[in-house]
Amino acid sequence: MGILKVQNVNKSFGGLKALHNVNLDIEEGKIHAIIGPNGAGKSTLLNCFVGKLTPDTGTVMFDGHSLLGIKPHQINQLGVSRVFQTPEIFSELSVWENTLIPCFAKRDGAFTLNALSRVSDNKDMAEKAEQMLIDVDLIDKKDMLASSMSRGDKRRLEMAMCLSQKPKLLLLDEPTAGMARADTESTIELLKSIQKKLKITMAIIEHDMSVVFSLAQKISVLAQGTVIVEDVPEKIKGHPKVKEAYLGEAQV
Amino acid sequence: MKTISKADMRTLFFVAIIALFAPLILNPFPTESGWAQFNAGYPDLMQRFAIYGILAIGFNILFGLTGYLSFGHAAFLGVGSYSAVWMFKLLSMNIIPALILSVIVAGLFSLLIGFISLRRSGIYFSILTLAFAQMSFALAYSVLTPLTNGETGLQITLNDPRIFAAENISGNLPVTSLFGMEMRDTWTMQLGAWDFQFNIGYYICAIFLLLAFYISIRIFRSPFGMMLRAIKTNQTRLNYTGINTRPYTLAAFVISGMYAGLAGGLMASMDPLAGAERMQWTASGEIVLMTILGGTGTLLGPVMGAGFIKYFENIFSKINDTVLHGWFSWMPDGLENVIVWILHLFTGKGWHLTLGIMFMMIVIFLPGGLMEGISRIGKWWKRRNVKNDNTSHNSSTPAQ
Amino acid sequence: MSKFTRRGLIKTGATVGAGLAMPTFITSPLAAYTNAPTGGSVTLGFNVPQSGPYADEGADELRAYKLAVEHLNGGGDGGMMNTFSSKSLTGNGILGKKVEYVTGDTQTKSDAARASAKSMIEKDNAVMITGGSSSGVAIAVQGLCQEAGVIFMAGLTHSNDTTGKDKKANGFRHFFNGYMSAAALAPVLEARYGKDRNAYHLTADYTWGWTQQESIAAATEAKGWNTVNNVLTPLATTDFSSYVAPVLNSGADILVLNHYGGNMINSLTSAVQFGLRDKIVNGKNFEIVVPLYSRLMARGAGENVKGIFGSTNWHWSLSDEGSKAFVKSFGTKYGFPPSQAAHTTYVQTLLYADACERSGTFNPCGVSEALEGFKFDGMGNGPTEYRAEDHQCFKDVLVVKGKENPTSEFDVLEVVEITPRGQVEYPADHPMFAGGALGKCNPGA
Amino acid sequence: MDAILLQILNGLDKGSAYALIALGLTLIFGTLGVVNFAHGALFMLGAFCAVSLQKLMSVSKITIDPSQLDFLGKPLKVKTPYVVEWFGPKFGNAIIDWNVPLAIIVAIPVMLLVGYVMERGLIKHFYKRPHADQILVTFGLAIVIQELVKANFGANPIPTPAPDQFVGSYNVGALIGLDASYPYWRLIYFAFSATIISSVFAFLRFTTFGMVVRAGMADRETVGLLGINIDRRFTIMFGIAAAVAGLAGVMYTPINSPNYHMGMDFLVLSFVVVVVGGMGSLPGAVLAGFLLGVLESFASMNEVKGFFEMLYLPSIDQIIIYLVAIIVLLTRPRGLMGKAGVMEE
Repeated sequence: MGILKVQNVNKSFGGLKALHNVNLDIEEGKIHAIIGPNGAGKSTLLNCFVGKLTPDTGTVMFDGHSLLGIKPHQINQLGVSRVFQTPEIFSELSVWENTLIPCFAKRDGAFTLNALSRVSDNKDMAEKAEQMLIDVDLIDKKDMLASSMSRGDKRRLEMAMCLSQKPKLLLLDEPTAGMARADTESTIELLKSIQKKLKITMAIIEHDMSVVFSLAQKISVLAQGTVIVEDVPEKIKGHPKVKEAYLGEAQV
Repeated sequence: MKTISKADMRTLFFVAIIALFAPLILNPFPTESGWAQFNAGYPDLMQRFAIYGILAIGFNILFGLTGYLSFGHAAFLGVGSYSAVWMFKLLSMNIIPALILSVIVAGLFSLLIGFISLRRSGIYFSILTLAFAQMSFALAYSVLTPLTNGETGLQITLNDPRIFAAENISGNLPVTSLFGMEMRDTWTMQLGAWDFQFNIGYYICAIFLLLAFYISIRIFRSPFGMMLRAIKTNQTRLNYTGINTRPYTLAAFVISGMYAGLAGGLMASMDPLAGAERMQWTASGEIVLMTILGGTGTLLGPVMGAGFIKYFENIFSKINDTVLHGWFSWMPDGLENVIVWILHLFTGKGWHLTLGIMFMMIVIFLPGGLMEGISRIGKWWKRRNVKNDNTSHNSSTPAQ
Repeated sequence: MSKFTRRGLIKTGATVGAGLAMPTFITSPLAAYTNAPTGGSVTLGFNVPQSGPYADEGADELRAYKLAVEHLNGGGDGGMMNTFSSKSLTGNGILGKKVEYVTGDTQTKSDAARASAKSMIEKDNAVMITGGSSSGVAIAVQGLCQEAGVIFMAGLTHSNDTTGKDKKANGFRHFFNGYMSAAALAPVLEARYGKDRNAYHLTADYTWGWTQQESIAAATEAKGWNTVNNVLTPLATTDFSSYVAPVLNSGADILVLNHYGGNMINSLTSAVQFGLRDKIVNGKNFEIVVPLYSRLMARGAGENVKGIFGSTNWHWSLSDEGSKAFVKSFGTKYGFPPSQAAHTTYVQTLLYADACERSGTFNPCGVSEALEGFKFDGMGNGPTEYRAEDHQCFKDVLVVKGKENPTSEFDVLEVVEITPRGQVEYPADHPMFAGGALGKCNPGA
Repeated sequence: MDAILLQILNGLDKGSAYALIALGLTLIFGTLGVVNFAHGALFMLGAFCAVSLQKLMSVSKITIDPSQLDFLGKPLKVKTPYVVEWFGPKFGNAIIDWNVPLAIIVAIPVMLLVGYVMERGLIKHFYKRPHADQILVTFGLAIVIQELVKANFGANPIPTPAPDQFVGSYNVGALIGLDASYPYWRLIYFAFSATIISSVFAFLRFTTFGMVVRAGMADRETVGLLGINIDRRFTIMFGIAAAVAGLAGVMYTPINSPNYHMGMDFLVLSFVVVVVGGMGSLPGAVLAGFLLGVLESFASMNEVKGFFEMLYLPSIDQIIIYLVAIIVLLTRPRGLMGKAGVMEE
């Protein structure tokens, strides 16, 4: 049974059809990659998942709830976390506070006027945050200002922040874009280990095929607004339609 | 259960000691000496230090933590003052009901304004708050005169009902009090050439300042405070972390509005008059300047910024040419006149010039405000001490 | 005033110890009233606008205060002390104590003015506060002085309320008010412009503007004029064009500008720019009236004031002995003639000093008693009386108009008529002044 | 109809001042990213260029005339301006009379220089600092400028009339069959503003310099990477913005006598104008300036005031600008023509 179900989604901007009858079914516990050349409609699709755009027709259901027209924090409350193309972290806070905030958000919900207790009195939160930092190997940097970290570390921190909420679905938007080779590989390893340990469902939007082949259990290929192929990585590799889509781009 | 950390407790204790001994600390010069001009230890100014301190602490909870720059905070101060004076007119001269009402009214008013203004962020938010405050000012000055007494400011009069007060037979205006303790009561302690004034009103203000400071520490260290700081640095991430930022900012806005209301109420309690100018944009701007000057987002900075501006306003504006001549009368006449002529540009009617220059100096050389100055001095002191330790070691080694 | 003296050190020897005085506003253990002077000097507090739009007026007030202090202490040529009908001032300070003073900035804000006055009372032990250039400030500081138990000698304040609904026992006003302006102006306007006139009022939208407008409308209507319209203008207005333009087609043939200071300059400039004065309406020349003139301010309107009627409390061109003596000593010291604000503050200081001398004390109640009902002359306004019921001075009022051919930059106004005191007097319970209570004098301690 | 036409003209006139100041503010903001609280002070400095020139031209030779007496009864010192001495009464007085138009020629280089010095000496160091610091330092500067002017010229307004030739009014209404006379100088002020505004737009649109600046406004880093010295151009832009504010000030002096705090009076209002127009949008600033000017004028009409009084909103003219600002900002999140992401954080 899929946890995120996208059915017959259409979206056009003016005359331009960005998404055309998109159907997706992301299964629980798997890493599902959505790839496609530039302009295939990946970002539009992602924005439909997170409530930024409302499709003209069709539904996006997550765990029995529609994701259409609701606000980011509500989507998160349903169990969806998101990793951005450039890491979105609280750069003026310490690494430690960065990890604490999602823990509190998970416990206290969208708004709690928790103004008189001390952050440091919440031992259970601290434990959780610490565990997360250990998991992503950032525990020795916990007192650093987040903005002073390397890009790779920022990515790990962001990942840790998302994971500490134990999401049912983790959306990753080109998680390795702009990274050096080594960082990319370590990120892939990180994702793999997380998958292994926590069994979290992940949806990865990616431009670069090579990133996802070793990672994803299932790949959907998006081209010109439609899903052209959906299969396991091995089968995608040599698929003529995929070749055509990507080569077409290369020729341009 | 321990509510604040040791370091914070030390800060609080430090502030408490300063507040307790302010009448002594602020009066370093003998009353009859020429330097007495720089003494700030008289009730009115000390009360102002405490009250504007409260105001700036409250403003800092909004601006320092969330980064939302309200340019209309003076409106809440004004509303607080008006409510307090009305309580003095209608109920009694006891300050407790007045303070309660001023906090409540300012809270409700800020809830309304905040609810609307927080739909926008950045400068759009600032201008919305500014617009509301300027509207309040304009109306308070003119149309709402029956409620605010317009230009003159709302005052107590002999004819007020004051239903809970005993009948006034003295023919004099009643004075504000706390269960019989009159706010204006002052014990003057003469100690040698010094006169120290211990004023009840000031100590009431100081107690509220400490309370306000304590609550602000708690808020800074709480998960709520952490969320507010997170809002300042990255709202997108916070939204995708499941936090609805609007109620957080609104709560911060209302809390700081209530602080402003308390400050307004206290101001009226110390001096039962509420003037419309309290709500003007210049007054709002002053609050912003106090906070930035002291150090935005720091605990103690805003209080220092408030003290700094009020000191200049009240002390420098009173240094006139005669005073200057008095100071430099030991110089040869020509030189004395030149010095006085130069200095008189900066004192008396020129006090604004000094203030403007100080603003520029501080922001140019101390980007983090006065607090940065203090921490730099602290670091320098530490380094110096370390060096001294080393040198003493060095000097003692040869002897061994 | 303050000097580096060794007094501080000497005093340390005679330590009073940590004696706690009586709980009072400010104390001296022996005193029966606030800030009773103990040493050989007495301190007065001069609280004038030194920043903001009225700073120049404040500066002129301050000059007059310094001159008054000089004269009281026996310096200079004595100025109006020589022409003053009461002869108790001898140039030996007040009650033998040397007069010292402190100054402060009201910023023309009631809050700041009170803060400044408070610091004078609490820190500098001032026994009297005086000054100010607006009614809001005067009323606010007057209230404070009443509470604190010191005398307030108002500076420039023209609102009826200062000695009307906001009158206080410790406060005294030498300046005239809206009612008196109206009473003095109306007959002159009637004589010049006729009975059958339609007046359009532009009024500053705050208390002073309202009381003046009310007074002028009532006085002119009694002379047969018709008030076509009264438009309230926001205080913050800088460009009055949109208020002046509708006057053109309103059928009015008189424009009354109930504005002061910058508002007055700007509204008058706009009115002249729009050619109102060149208009002929209802077969009559269109005229503009500015009920309250200030020479200092009128200068800012330049040529536009020429020929425009108004009233003023005093003018340096008066030829009575008092005025001449004052203009001479002020002019000699500073090089230009004094303004009406300077005159009022100078006179107020002398009147206060004189009252202290006559009552033999600085106690506000004594001073107040000496001032109440006090009749005097030789201070530039003819025979004058401080009425006991409301502490308002009654004296002649000057009707002036903008001078057509000024000979110097100070020669802006010319006196048209000196309206005698009897014509501007009103009963203390006049409805425009009703609603307040003087209360009792408060000596503080 | 006449009344409405008059109020539209009044509104355009007020709007001219707002638009000119707001235009400069937006230029500085858009190019340098600096919130300039000293912009009102620049407007005021412009006005005082005219005052200074007037003072300069009335520097007088003093002759003593014993036939006249001064207020102290001494022989009167008669002052004859040197300009009159040198050029004869007719031409000399004409020069003095034409002080304000002449001041424009003086004000342009002076204000460009002031802008240049201000940017190089102070503002430059604040590009990377938070907006709060920029506000504090420019506000401090505004106070300093203002106080120096006060120390020199006093606090009272100083009359600086327009040349005699421009006294009187012109029946604008006659052009469209109505009767509405409007003062010459105010018409000139409007025409002048319109010229300045269109010159600034033309300059930005049709010159290479302007193109680079516009590109820099959109994406400073990229333009910097192209090897163009964008900093120098921005300095020049700051000078231009200062000159625009200064010229607005010079031309404004005959309308209202200048005083030292006139800048502060306009400061807050011009920020409201900029924000209502939308941050970073030059046309927005101009549009909002004229819009608010016209609305303000309409609000002061008796009929309009009366109408709002029936709706329990007395004194609508006191609050109209702020009310409109609130309504605009609530219905259009980024003002009339604002760009996304500019000063929204």
